[in-house]
Amino acid sequence: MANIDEKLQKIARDLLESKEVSLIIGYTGGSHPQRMRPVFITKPEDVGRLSFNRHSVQDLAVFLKKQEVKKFGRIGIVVKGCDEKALNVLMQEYQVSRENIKIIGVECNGVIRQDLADKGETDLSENTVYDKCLMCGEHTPILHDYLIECADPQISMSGDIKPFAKIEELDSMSSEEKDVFWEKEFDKCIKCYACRQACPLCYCSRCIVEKNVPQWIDTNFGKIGNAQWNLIRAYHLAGRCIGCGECERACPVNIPLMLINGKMARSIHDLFGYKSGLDVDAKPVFGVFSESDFNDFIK
Amino acid sequence: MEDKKEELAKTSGDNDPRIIAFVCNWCTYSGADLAGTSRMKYADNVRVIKLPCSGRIDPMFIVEAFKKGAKGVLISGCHPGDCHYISGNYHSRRKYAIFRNLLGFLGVDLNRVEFSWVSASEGNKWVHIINEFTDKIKSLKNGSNDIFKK
Amino acid sequence: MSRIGVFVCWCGSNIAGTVDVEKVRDEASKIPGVVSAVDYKYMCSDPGQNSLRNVIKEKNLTGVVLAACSPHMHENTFRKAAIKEGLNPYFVEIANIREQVSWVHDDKERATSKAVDLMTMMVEKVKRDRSIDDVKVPLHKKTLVIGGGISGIQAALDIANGGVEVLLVEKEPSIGGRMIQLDETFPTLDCSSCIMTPKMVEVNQHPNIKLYTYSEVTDVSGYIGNFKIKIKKKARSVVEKDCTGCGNCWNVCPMHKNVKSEFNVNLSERTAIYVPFPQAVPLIPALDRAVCLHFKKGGKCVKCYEACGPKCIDFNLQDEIVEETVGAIVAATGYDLIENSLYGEYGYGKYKDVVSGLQFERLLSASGPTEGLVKRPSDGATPKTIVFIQCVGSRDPEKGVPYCSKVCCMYTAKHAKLFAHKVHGSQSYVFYIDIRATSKGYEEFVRGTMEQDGAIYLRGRVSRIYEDEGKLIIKGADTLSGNQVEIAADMVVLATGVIPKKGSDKVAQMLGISYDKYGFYTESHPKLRPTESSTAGIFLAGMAQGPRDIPESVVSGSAAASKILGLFSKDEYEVEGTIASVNEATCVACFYCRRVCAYNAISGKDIKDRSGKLIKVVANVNPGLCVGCGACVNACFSKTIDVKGFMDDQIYAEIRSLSV
Amino acid sequence: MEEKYFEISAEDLKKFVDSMIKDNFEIIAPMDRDGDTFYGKIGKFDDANLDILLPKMSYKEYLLPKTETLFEYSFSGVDIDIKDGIESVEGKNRKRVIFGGRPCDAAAGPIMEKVFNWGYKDDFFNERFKNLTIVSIACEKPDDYCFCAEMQLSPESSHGSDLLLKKTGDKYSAVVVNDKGLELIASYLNLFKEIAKDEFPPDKDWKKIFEIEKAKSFLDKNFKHNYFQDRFLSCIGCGICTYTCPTCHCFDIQDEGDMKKGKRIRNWDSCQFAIFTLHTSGHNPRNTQGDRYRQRLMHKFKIYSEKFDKYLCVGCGRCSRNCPQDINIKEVVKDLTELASA
Repeated sequence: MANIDEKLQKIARDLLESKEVSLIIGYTGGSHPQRMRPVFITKPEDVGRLSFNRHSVQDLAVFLKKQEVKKFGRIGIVVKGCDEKALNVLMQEYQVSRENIKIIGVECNGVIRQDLADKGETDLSENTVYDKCLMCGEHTPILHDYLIECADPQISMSGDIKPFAKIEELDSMSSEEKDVFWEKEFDKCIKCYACRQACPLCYCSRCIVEKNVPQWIDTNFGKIGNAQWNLIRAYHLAGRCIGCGECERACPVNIPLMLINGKMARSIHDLFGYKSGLDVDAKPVFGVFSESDFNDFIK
Repeated sequence: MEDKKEELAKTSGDNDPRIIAFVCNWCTYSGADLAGTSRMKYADNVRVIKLPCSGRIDPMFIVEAFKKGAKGVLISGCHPGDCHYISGNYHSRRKYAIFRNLLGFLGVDLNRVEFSWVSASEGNKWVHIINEFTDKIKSLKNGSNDIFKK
Repeated sequence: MSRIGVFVCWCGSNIAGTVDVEKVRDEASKIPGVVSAVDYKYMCSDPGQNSLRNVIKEKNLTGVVLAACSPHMHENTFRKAAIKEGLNPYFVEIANIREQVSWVHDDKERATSKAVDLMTMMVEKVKRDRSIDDVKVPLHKKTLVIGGGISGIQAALDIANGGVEVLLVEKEPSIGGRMIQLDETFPTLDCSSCIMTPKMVEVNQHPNIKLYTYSEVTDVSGYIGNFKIKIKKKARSVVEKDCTGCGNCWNVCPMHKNVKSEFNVNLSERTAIYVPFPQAVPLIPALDRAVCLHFKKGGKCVKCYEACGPKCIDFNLQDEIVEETVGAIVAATGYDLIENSLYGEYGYGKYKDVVSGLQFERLLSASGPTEGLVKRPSDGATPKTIVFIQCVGSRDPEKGVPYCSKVCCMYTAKHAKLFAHKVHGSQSYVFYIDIRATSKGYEEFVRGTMEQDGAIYLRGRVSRIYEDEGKLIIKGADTLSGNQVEIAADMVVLATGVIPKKGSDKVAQMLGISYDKYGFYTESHPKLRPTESSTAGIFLAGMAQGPRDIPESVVSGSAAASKILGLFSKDEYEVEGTIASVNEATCVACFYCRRVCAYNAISGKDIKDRSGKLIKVVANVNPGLCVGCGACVNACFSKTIDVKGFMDDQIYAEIRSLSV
Repeated sequence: MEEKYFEISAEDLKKFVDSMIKDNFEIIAPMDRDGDTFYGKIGKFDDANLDILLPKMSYKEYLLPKTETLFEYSFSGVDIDIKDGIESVEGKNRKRVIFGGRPCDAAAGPIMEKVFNWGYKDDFFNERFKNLTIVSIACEKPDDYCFCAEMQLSPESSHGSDLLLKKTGDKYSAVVVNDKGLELIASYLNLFKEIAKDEFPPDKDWKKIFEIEKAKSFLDKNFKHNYFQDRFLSCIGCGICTYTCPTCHCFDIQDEGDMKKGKRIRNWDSCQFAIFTLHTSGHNPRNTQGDRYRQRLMHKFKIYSEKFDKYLCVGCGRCSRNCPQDINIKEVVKDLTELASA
């Protein structure tokens, strides 16, 4: 572990000293030993704070949308494989330019769920990581300027745990049953929009919920308002969401947002053969079309 | 509470459901006009909102129509390849396909949403689609109480 | 506060027979913001329009709703009436209570309630209408024609004759394109160069045409009326103004054995400094630096320079970039042939005497490598039997293209006919799938080839060709008789299909016009706007758009020309004001709008502070290109872009006004 | 009223709650849901989870609902019909009890009451607050995020509760703070045994790690300090801190409806949203997340205390526990006190 931190710190020091970047976004120790938090390093002498471990749950790409962070110009950022996919989408969508970013990739074999970590969990196993980690296809970040190898062993899978099994369960339900399920979930929503703020790809400077001529989304916290918000969030991320799961982790009332995101990703892949975040040069799925696109639902 | 019950009773077994149709100006609206000039008859439950192109018809309109109380929503544009604006219907088709999956996943009865391509010459198809959709909406179990139904 | 007038039309009994127009009128008068609600027998009549105008004037209306027939019928009529009273025409909305209510429903009460709904929707919409001014774009009256083939030449001449300046850009050293390569033309058998050369000369001498040969368009920006273009004049190594076209240079060029002639489709050789053919226009050679000994061997060979009287050969000439501004563009980039080597079973490339249709044209041509005598490429002998194979590559989704190349049936019939005329006692066999001869005189022409010239047409495919004792053995099927046939022939001519010119996709991308999956440029509308590209101000001509023969290519060139002359007949181009607009404060420049715009109407715009420092980039709508379809609005996540006349708040108001 | 002291066995406490439910009280208590604990309406005593330190959210929504209808309107022609929302305040004619909340949550009530009665008396808030009885249970073991002691309270504080229970072994000692508390147990007195004041377990000595006044003294003078911009670069402006906070009370007023009818509502809002202070001109006086987090600190530890003589924070630590980027307010306030000494 110390080895990783040393490497991270060396890369960061070099980047800052050579003035290749003016800011490094990384992780440092948090409120308790099982929590990590983002850290912003601007001076070479502060790089000792940088660290990475199985509790580095945050997707730091989220900070690239902040005006305060953009002001730094050239930025170095520590990313896991899943987080890096967000960078790719941000580049596809002209929000980040490759030349302004130094990607310090960290190989990752999974991060421990924060709710468990808060209760003291330190073991990395199929029972303690996020579903996204069990399905991860990008343990090594796709794009990177530096790469730090993984300290953790690969998680062994017993086969008993099926990630996102709930999606199939919901798919097999009747619309009434699904409705009951989601009504209960959305009823919890307090419209804090933390799902939006935690998402690296929700970068609009004025979100559609803040547009009031017309009022696209009801402002109330009632059944329709909450459903509308959760629907449009998922819709606007369909074909873009890279599955980092930050929305669900942030949600203070535990709405299973990754079920919806996961379902959308599956639909996009089934219908259009597209997976977001894998190819920085790909055209986004809603920026193109094919004459032979799925038409069966149209009379 | 009593009021609510009465309201429910009024809406249950809806024999006069409202259907909102979002249509493109060039094909479907003209097709609907053709049905008129040909004096074809069809169900009067539909209220048409005209837009330039199906490319302009945002899937979120469906939600607004449901919110307003429409029992069914129809979106209709030019056939693939015929779009007056070259590719508006192609771009929208992708969005509709996904949005429809999303609605279904969240528990909306997909019988309430219909999509069609109706050309300017297909007055009869327009009539058929409206009649069939209206019948389908009327036959829906009123118990289906999805998230955009008051 | 809105001051809306609602006018309910009876349309005689057409509406009033099924809809209670008085009830519609009364309901209208109850809507907040409605200051006048009237009904009238025929709103579109002169008295009807006058009453509309009177109310606009008297009540100082801010908006008008007509509950009447379809907007496709009379929207313009009423908008014009509103303009006369000084009301912006976009403050007139139509509730369609005839085509979509009274004519399609029977129950009067229910039809009336629907009519009230539609009227109410339009009242809410008109309340949210904004004044829209149509956009006027100044026109730079100059035209760029890309491609110096027959369709480009035709367009250039028509436009130039109409008094408009034309820049004609041709990639090759000479104009003339494919047509000048052809021998005689179907169905009249007039000689191609006889009818083509005068046109080429006319182009060269026309005061309104500036000819750029050996040149390419490298950059196009801007929009209708105002395209900024860059033309690269490739270094010709010959000072054009001094060259007399005497030919001394190419006559002394030592490189006369190694370079295949493009013009003769590899059937002969050309020199390094060359004109593609004797009648080239301009008759100025170009030096092919890729093969010239001077450039390959460090400047040793200067034979052409020494032979040149006016000393106009300059090895140091550089590519030159010419910048121009034009108001319209014609894309006439032409075609290529499908690669014959895709058909190994026909032996093209393996057997010298298997040639393409275009090569056979050169073998027939008096200006060709055999001076018009039909000779086998292998040994120069005169062939007695030729097998023609149609649909090579065409109508073949597996290996070639699924479409019909349109010209092959006719040119094959022509080939067989000319062969019979030139080699007496010869025999042609034609393998075909269908004969498509649909224009004037075409069917008779094909009949003539069969009946007078004795060509034997066999319906079927050739499965294999091989060589045996100096003969080509063709094995095929005659599906009409059901027999396998085997023919020993001296030559085989493949009626190769056509594909878009190599690189035409790059041109399309530069122009921002769309093309189909084969690379043919797509028209704005296949029936009603067949000349226009998807981008305003850019027109299409010739084979670049799809397979067509010479008359059709000429027609399309003239059509493009007439469209441009029509466009330039005014000083400004007027576009409907119902176009998209961007809220620059909230745009984050994700450019999904640009991705879905079929009209190239969206570009990036830099927002700078007072000191000139870039603050951010936002999407920007080009009013000359935007047609107001609204695909961008659907693509915009934050609803930062909206389309005038169909704004989001208007749609929402329409929905929310309904009684459900 | 003078405080009264009682004792009740764990078994009788269950009876007490179940009887109240039977008697048509609405009981709001910590309940398990999706692996976490939230306040919610319980159907029986056993639904409640009294072992958890703190539910994830506070019970603020029972004082200030997430969405509240102020009035409804409908049009008939140009006539407008208006219905006052106060008529339908839920709980108005119903007895609602928050049971098993913690002293920090209870202390939030009187803090909020001040702002909703500062000049304008907010009937909606008052109506709810009046009908709410608060039965809290003292904490035995606060966690590292807690800092109620620093906020002039304690894990055993009865401030804001009508009835406070302290667990001692398998029974509870209870202090009835006021008439409302007494009224609540009046019908169930048979379950309670009155005890003398000195039989009631005394408060422990809770250690503080900083002096809040010191933080205020820093805030008083350092509005433009770089600390705010640097420290809160990691804030993503999600607003979870304000939404889970028992004392944050900002709301936004919106009209919702169509051409026929509609309503004016007020919704929870958050100073952490960029749009919160965004002007129509495009200017935003709190332009950075640093500005916005500073505002939260200023409001909690300086502005509010100057106006109402109370800090707008009860030290529950929810904002730290729930922060997706692990911004820990206890550390932050400690930083402020250290900066003040520096």
